[in-house]
Amino acid sequence: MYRIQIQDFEGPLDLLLFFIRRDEIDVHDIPIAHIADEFLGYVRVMEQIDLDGVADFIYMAALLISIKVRMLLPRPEVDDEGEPLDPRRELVERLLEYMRYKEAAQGLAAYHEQRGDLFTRGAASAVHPDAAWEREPEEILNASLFNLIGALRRVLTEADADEPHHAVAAVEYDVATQRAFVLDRLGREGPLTFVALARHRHKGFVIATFLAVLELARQGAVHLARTPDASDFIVAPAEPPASAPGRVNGHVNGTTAS
Amino acid sequence: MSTPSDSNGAAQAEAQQERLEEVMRAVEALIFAADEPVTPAQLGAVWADVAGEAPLPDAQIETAVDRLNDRYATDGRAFRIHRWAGGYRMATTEEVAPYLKVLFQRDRRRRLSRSLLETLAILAYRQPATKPEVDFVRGVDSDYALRKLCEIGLADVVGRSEAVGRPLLFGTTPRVLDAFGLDALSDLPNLREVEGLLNEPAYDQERARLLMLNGLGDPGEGGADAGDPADPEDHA
Amino acid sequence: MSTPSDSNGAAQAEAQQERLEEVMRAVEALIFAADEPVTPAQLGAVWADVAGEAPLPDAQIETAVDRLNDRYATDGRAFRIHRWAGGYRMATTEEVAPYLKVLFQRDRRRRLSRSLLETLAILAYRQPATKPEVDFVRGVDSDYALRKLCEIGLADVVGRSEAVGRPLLFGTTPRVLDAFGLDALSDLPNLREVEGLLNEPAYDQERARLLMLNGLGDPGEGGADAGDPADPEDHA
Repeated sequence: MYRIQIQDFEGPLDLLLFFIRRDEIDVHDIPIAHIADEFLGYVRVMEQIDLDGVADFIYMAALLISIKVRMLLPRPEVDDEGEPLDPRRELVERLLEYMRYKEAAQGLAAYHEQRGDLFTRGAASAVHPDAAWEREPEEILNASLFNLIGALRRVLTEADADEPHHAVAAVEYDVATQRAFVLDRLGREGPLTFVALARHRHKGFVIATFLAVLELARQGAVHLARTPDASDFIVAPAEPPASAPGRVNGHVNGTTAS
Repeated sequence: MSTPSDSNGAAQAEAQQERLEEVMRAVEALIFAADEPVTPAQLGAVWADVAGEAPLPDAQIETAVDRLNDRYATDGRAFRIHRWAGGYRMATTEEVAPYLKVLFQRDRRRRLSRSLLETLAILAYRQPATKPEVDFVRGVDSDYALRKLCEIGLADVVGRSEAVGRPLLFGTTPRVLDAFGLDALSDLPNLREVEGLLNEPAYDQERARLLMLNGLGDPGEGGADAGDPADPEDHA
Repeated sequence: MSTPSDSNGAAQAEAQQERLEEVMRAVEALIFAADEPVTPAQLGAVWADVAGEAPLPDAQIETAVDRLNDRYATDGRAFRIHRWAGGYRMATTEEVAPYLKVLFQRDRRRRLSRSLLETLAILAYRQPATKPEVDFVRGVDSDYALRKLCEIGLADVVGRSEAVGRPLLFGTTPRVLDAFGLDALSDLPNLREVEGLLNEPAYDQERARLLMLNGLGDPGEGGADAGDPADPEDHA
């Protein structure tokens, strides 16, 4: 199966850095309008599924918008000495500072990894307090959270187009029911893409299904993998039935996971 | 026949060698039995107490440890003595890690999440630091991360800032050194200068890697977006 | 010139020797790192898992352990592998026992038991406090803990309460600040901060309030509290 391991985003600064690197943007000349729009797109999806930490992203979105507005001012702002002020400057400094610590964190991770291979006496007793140490959910997810959000966004956008808002019926969907639904379909059909699972469904259905998939992935009941074109992700049962060896049922534009 | 002075010198050398052997035995036993790094001061004081001599100087302890490690290497021992957290600690070599991981089922042990590592990095380089400072650098609320770090003993409250509201100051604990295999925090590389980071080949590599993931942002039109980062509005 | 069968035999013997060395390394590492006796079955199973072979027979493990002990003796190592409780365990030799006794005696006082820490925490936040008050907050008799804290020099009698029977008042000594690396008692986290740091369901708010009657609840006024000798009953 095509799998790729990419890191989650730690917060709004991390997401901004991602955009900057992906688009080969000069940090000192960030196209704020463009970045702000893309950033907002993510925040809207995050709000809908009520992800933890969304407040930090909303704050950053507001900051981006205010910078965007300030850059549109007919007369540029000036500092005490009359020099023109770049409204982006403070944000850029924060981004650069964050980059330094992000790198330092990677360095620490390397030390930790190395040290983890060296066992001291009585190391066995450390097995129990281990519960206090973090279990990384990312280890289970082979796709990043933003990967998933990207897919969710796509389905939701489609759902919106299909279903005008005034027609939204008050049907409640809950995660437990959707868990059963996901497991049932995977059991019968084998690996499926998320879009195939949730296409043309009610928004509430899509979100509940998405959360159910996240939960199942965290528990190790399903594996997630990116599709090659990154526009969707594949949900596979942890132990795929022999009848569906690695075949993905769904509309993946002809791509098969192998 | 050896002259008296010859045999005298030989006897002296022998006595010295014997003493070094005894120091090595004591140092080895103490480091072996302790469940945390043992400082040179502790080792020297214990020696003084038992031998009824002055405390061993650090240099002699270092010599003994070096000799022990040489012997371990020659004799194929599965452990070495490391200098961690300002003291000495015995640990198995990397080569035998696979066996230990199986016995202790700790392949996935002690992974620290990125949020914990980031927070710890900020504390390690800037300590003492308040929660608002950490929050600002990370751009996210670090309440959980700080709490977790304190809980697992890698961070601690170290005082109060003089700033408005007198927020608590956090710092790293000596346990960090042991957990990361460092003798002192000053062994950490300096924070890199920003220009260095931007010109880093690894940065370009990551950029290339990220480019492959292009389109992630907006599946519908991502490709086009990414290729055209310039936006006329921004330059208005 | 060696005949083919000769060199064959030599190669075989060499391979066997190499295998034994690897078994020794694995066995040594596992026994070293475990904190309880490791059974031959465990050792054999780990080997099987890593080497992808059948589990090691007990006899081979015994051979490996015997060889290791022989080498330890020849090389002057300060420990041996013993067969205890149906498993193998590493322990220091009798010759080095005097060093270890001294180390552990010196070391013992450095760790505070849970009951001492609890009592110390109550004193730190609520001082001066009488023994009945400490007993009440902890829910157990704190006679031993208070005495011990005074003995170690972390607590001291600071006066007598005006209450019936004029019980002794206990407080912490400056050594506490030293031991916890704080500048002043007001640097201790206050109620709200403790709540934030702990954030666990087991956290008993009522108990916490009892503890912090002195008004440490507000960081803004924290400075005045710690040194405030006022009777806690005033605020009750």
